[in-house]
Amino acid sequence: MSTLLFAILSSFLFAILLFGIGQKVFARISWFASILPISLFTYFLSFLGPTSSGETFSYLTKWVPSAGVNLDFRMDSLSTLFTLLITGVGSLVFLYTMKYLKGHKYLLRFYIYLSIFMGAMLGLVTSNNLISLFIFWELTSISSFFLINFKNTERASRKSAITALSITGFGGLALLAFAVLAGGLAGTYSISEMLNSSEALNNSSFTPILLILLFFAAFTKSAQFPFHFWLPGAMKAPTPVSTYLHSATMVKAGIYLLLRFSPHFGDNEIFSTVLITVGSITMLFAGFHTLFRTDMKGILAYSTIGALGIIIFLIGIGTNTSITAAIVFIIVHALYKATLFLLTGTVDHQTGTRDITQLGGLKKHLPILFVAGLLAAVSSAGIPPSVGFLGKDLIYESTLHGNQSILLTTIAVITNVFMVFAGFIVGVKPFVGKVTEKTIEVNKPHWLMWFTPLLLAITGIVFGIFPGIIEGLFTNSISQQLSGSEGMHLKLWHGFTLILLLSFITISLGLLIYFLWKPSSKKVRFMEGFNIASPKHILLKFAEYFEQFSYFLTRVFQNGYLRRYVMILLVLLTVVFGVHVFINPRVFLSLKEIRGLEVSEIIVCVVMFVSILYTVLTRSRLSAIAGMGVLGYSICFIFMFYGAPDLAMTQFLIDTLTVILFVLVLYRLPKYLRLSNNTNRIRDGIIATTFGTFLAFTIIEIMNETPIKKTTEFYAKNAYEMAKGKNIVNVILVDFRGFDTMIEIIVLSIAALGVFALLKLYLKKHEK
Amino acid sequence: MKIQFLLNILLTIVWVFLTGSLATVNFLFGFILSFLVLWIVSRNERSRKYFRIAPRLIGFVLYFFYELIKANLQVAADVVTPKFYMTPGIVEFPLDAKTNLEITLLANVITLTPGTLSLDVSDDRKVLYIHAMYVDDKEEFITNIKQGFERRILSILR
Amino acid sequence: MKSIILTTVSKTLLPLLLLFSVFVLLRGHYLPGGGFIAGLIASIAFILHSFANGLKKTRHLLRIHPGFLIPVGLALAIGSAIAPMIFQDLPVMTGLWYHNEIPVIGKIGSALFFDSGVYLVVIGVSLTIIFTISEKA
Amino acid sequence: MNEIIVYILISLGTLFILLAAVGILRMPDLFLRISVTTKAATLGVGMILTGMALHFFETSITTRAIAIIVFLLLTAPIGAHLIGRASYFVGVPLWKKSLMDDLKDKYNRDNHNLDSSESQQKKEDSKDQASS
Amino acid sequence: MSEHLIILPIIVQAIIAVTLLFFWRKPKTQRVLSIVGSSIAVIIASMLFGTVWNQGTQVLQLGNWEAPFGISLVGDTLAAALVLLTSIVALVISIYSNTNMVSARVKFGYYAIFHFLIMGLSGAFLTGDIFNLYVWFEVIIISSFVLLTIGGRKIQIEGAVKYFTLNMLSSIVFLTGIAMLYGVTGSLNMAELSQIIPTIENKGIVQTISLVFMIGFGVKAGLFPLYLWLPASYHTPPAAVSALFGGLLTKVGVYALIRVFTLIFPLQGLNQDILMIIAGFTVFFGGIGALVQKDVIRVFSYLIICHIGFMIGGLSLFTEIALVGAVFYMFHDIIVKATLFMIGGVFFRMFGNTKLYNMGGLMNDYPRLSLLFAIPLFALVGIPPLSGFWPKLSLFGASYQMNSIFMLVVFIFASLITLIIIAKVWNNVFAKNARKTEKLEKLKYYDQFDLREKSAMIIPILMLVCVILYYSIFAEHIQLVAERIGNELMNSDQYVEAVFNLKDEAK
Amino acid sequence: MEILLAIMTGVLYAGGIYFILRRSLVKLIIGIVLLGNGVNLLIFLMGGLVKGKPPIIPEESHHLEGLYADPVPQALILTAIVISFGLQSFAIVLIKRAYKVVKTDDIDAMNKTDDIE
Amino acid sequence: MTIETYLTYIILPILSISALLVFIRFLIGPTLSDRVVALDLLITIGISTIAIYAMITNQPSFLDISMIFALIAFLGTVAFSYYLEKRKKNE
Ligand code: NA
Ligand code: NA
Repeated sequence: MSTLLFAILSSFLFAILLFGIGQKVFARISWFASILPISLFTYFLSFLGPTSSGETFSYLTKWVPSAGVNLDFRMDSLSTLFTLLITGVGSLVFLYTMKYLKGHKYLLRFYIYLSIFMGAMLGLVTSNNLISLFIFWELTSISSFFLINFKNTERASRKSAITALSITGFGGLALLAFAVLAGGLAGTYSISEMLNSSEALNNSSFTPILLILLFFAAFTKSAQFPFHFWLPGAMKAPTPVSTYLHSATMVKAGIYLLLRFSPHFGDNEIFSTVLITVGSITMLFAGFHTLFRTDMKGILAYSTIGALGIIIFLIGIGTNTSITAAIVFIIVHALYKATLFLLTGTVDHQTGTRDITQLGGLKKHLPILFVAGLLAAVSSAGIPPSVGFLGKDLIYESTLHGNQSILLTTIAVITNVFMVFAGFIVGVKPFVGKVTEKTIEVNKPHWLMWFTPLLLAITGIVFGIFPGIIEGLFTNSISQQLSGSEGMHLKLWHGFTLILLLSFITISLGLLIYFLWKPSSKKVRFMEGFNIASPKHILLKFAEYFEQFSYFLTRVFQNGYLRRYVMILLVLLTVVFGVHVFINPRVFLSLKEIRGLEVSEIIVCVVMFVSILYTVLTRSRLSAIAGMGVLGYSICFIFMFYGAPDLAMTQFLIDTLTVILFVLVLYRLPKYLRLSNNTNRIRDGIIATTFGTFLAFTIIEIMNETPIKKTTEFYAKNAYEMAKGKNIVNVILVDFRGFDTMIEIIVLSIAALGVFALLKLYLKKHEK
Repeated sequence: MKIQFLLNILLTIVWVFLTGSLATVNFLFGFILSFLVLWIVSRNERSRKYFRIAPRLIGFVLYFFYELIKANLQVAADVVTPKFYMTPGIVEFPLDAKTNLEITLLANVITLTPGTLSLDVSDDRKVLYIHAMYVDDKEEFITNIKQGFERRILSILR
Repeated sequence: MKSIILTTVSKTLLPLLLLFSVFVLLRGHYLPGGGFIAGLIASIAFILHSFANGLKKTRHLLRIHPGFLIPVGLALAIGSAIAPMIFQDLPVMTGLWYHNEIPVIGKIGSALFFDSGVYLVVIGVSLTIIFTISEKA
Repeated sequence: MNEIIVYILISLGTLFILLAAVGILRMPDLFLRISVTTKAATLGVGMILTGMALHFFETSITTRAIAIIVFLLLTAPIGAHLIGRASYFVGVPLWKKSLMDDLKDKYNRDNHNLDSSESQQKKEDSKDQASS
Repeated sequence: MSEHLIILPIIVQAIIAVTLLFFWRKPKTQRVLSIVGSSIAVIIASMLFGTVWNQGTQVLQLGNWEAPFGISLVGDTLAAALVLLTSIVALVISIYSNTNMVSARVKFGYYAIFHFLIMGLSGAFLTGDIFNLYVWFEVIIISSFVLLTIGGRKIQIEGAVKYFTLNMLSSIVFLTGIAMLYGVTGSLNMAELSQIIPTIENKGIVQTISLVFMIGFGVKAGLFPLYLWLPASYHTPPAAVSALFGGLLTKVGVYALIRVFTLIFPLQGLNQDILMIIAGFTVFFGGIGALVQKDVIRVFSYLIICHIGFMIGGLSLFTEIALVGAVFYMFHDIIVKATLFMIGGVFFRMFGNTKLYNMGGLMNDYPRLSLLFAIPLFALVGIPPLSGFWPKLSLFGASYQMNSIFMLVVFIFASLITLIIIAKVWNNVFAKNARKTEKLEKLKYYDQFDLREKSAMIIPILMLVCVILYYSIFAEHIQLVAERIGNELMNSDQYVEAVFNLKDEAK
Repeated sequence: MEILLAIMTGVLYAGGIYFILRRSLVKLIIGIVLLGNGVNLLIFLMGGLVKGKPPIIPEESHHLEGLYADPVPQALILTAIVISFGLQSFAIVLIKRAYKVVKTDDIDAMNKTDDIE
Repeated sequence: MTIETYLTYIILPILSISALLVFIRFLIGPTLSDRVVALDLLITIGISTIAIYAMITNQPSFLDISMIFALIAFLGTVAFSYYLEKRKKNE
């Protein structure tokens, strides 16, 4: 089964190959690109037979086994359905693009993105490892970022791309969190094995979080309310992209995920309630919005959102019927929506506009395309004998046989009315009616540009007429797989039932709206008046405010004033020592012994103290340096009193050198500036004093500890015999801890080099 | 002269080794002993300079200490008594000393004695400016130094 | 600074201080002192000389750029640190000692070479820093 | 005998140092302070060190004591001279009761030259010649 | 022989640096020597890593004094791996410096100090002595300080003042901590400390000292609210230096935190909570800071902070798997950040500045380079399967393991904001058309470079991108290393045994 | 005396901190010098105070016995002093260069690096 | 009274008080030169203190500190003088 791995990875390899070919060569052989999806389609067709009879194929390669991540692919009926949709629609899109973007400067780049995207989608729908599923999921987000961003020099494209990426990216992270949590709960990342642990998944304290994460992932990807708005924005992409992304693939990833996990969570109350609710809101919301768009793509986008809502809603209902309905509807939607998108592309390509108010009478110039449009509209409206009719039937079937059937059915009917409208307004409206300015003269498109939509549209009708194909190949086996029993039997004619009535009402109402309601830019503007309350607006505003807040907060901290930065550090330290002093009464308790004080010591301390004070208070820099000198010398004496002659010497020498250094540098500077005001001085004084006090207490406390100094004793005993020296400090410096000294002289050397460079190196302009 | 001195030192070391005692006194004793020996054995006029100067050097040192203590006491009296009796000022001291060594030695000796401080030498090296605590009589002050330190220093160094 | 007095004395002090610094270096293993202190004393000797006679003369006296002492000193210190590794397969910094004592200095060992390296580096560093600052003043 | 000398030397030395300390505090101007202190202290330290050398009575200590005294004798006057000179030139005032200031107007702030009376005379002469 | 191997990474760098000092005024020789030396260092570091991997923790007692009397060098897997990464980054930057570092800077000791800095980093990773660690830190500070100011432009000086002050303070805090630790335990050897600390009766003082260390290292690691020096200075030096800083410097702070808070003060209770909250804030402030920056290099600087939060978050969760994630993330971040700052240098040569609004058009003008640059950018985001993704698995897993929704949210926030920021950078630098700005007269632009100069800029990036790809595709290797490290860190007995047992084995 | 010195250490730290919080670069560096001294004193105290007994093995002896000052902190301080000397001298020189290129020693005027432009 | 007690209880306090007096001069200045002179004298007193201390503790090795003091102390004075001169020149 390694061919499976190869098939999935081939898209990526193909992308690399394309990159290697280069733009110039590729422009001449752009047909070459279509080989990939077509052959993949053929390959995945071969799974159709076995999987429809319930067989599954697995292929596992260890990748990062210690993290539980494997390239674990599994072909079952659900996967087969999606792979065929991806590669099937993919093939047509690849072919279509060849002409649609003919002569485009970055055609090659487009095909590379498409290939990667296709590969990612294939990986996503075939992964049996949750992590590798996530990996492909993210790759679809990224490659769609590039696809939406294809017209990268246009500001709107970039904005849409970043919006889409942000939202799907967020969903992706939710998916990752979901994956890790689910993996943790189930003890495996294998989706099929996880089925055995659905108990653990459903009854853990993590379950709500787990579901929320899953929802975030699915809803963002599948453009559910309130995350839907990235999808209309993504219409900035060239038409084939929209087709591919929206009709067949990426948005269906969320659906796929939910379908995949419906066996795991199918019985969960939260799962179904949330899906039904969100699906309903999305359906209604999106359906309603199709009325207020004039851009064909905009209408299609909202109708797509609505359709996705329907599918989610169906999954939420979770009955055998509804699952069947969902699967059928996925197919239905893929077929007609792809047709309509491609059609829109062709219309746009030939007339230069997609504005529905400026289009009309195109059937004269584009008769075959009109046929395709009509068929798609029929399917979208659910008029028999299209496959759409089957889908709509099943939807009502699902809503009627369950809880709250009236409410759900009403919602379904209303939504479907809008679907009817949307299908006709895009598929039919441009071709009928009066010829407009834009449609007086229209060139014939390349045959591929009408053939591909037509092919899809016809397929829709064929499936409608022979529902057994869908049933036999997909719904039965998928139902079996997801809900454990065979799906509904599909047929066009059920007799005169309530469902037929509902269908009739739906179609009539839809057509009524189509004939009565004329989309216009005025209406669009009217609707835009409500944008303030739209999730998009709210979220973008939120992003804007968040950025402003970020700016503000960043500036508050990063304000450029070094003193503040230092103060933060100091306050933290003061708190640490302060808390210690107040919590540990030990500090005040024991003082083992108070040794006799000698006058000389007291005076050294007094001198030290006063010289610090003097250094602090003096206004002249030089006096401060002199004060530091005195301070240094008094420390010298402390070192001497307590048996550290080496230290005293070094301290003295260094002190003298430092004074010299300061003096050499300072005589160039103005004498003294008093920069801070008194308030600051007092505040800083308080901080400094507080810190000093707490520190002193802590030090006294530590001085009461009596550690065992193994090392010191060793040195005292062995310095002469083992290291041949009597001045133990020096022996430590050159032997016991000589390594420190070696590094220390390196530090000195670096400092000297630095001083040298700092003062001598003046770069010329071009060297900066 | 230098050779004589080195010889003196060498002999001292030999003496110390011979006696085997590293005590300071022994060094001193060895030095004086070898000095005397050298003085006796020297017949050459040029080399005898060493023996002429050496006592002067000692004399100078003694004089210096005498001055040092005297001046210190004088200053001490002024410091500890409540009223100041001093009459300070900066005096221009015409130099007879010419070489760097001469001037430096003179200036340092003057600085080291209390109450006087060599401030600077003029660029033409003709004058040493001295800050002094007691200059009631400028001429006398100058003469004192000329007769005291400067003469002695020059007699040793020339 | 233009002072005959300082100039003259500095000429005496320079050799005196240098001698003293070597003394402090050699006895460091037994009594207070050692390479670092010695190096500081030596560099102070030159600094004093430069104060009195001007940087030019001190540079002339030194002949080499003091910065050159840094790599030399480092090489000496690092060399004596890794000598045990190279020659005797002992860890770096292991003390190697020559058996017989030498008068004045005492026992000769890698520690002494190490300390001498420190000495040279400290001279090089202090002088480089001070000279650079004075030059650009 | 030795012991008594040690006591005397050290006590005297300490007294001289105390004297210097009182002096530096009491004297009315900088130059007088320098005048008083540098030497008193040097003398004091010298005495204490001699006393110490006698106390230990060891070669190594004696040599060190001598070295310290020599170092002090070499360096102390230099410091005094340098700071006194620099202070005069930056305009540290003399005590108001000072009798004379022969150094006045002989220091050229621009070229750092210090004239003697003679050379100044010469300069003035040449100026006169030039003007006449 | 194998015991000497631990010190060779240090010694080799020292020897290179000193040798370079002898070729003071010969920039060309220095450049060649530096590259050759760095290559040798990579070989040695690989050997060290191999030895540690095969034979376990290596210990060298300097001066042949048995622990704790001398200074011990301890090469456990973490240290060895970091030394290896450091040497790789050093080699790459050494090549990169060929074009990036003008000869004037080279003549003033750039390469020597560069190698001293690398030595300092290696030393800090390898030492087993807390005071010695301080000394290494000082090497790092002073050499980075010199590298930061070399050239002495106004902005460099301003940045250096902040860099210097905070880092100097952190050293003082660190040293204060060491002093107090010595006052309580009488020891400096980290292995010995880890044994003495539990026996100290006065738990309060131990707690306080540990917080002092946390603050001291927190500055170096760039933790909230102590990171402020970092964005103020990292953008000021030439790109090669920024790359070195961005890739390695803050990681030493992280390393120190990891080492100290696994070995000496194993995280628990209050410290753990504090660190967790700090990690959260670090991520947040780094993220929002990066979001609002208008200069690519500053964006990267802030992202350093944001991602430090990742590692510290991992540490604060303090389980084996969390440490695995933290360590893997650190390995990833070292390489990626270094690459990004080098790319920043290329940007500068292409546009004459690195302001987001002045750049653009890279994707259309340099498609191949864009692809090359995209890899580290997206690796940074953690787009799977690129390197940044793998540690997240462990970190997410650890949050689950510790029931820490807080950390989970933090990690998600960090990832998301990074994603948005990088997408923004992509749009501004790569996607949009370049704004026409006046060309700087004196600057030599990328297009004016000859092939050699161009390759000196691009090949290093390519090399690191290969490393990133290696991390991504062969994540299993890194994961195994990280797991071994996680295990070693959580069971510090191994470390202690290695330090004290060496002598016995020899006998 | 221990208490007195502990307090002195506190005072040194406090003085250093006060200086670091000033606006002048020179004062900042004085502050760091003071803090350096404070740390050294702290390390010294942490070794325990022993009066007048330097850790030098007497001439005739081969070991150090009885009470003696702890040599380890002394060695640490020596290293620390030297290191801070290196850093401080570089910092002092930085004042000079800063004054030359930024034309002031007011740190508040050095905040261009943090601007978001 | 042994010499040690004499030194400890009589000499050392006097020296300390002297140091204190000098320090007062250091504080009140008024000019930088006054402070420098005071600093110089402080070190000189330090040298004697060390000598006395060496006698008290019987640790002649302390004398080495004195030696360095004696040699180096005036360098500070030299530096300050240098400063005063140069500074005047620059203004
Ligand atoms: Na030493
Ligand atoms: Na050794």
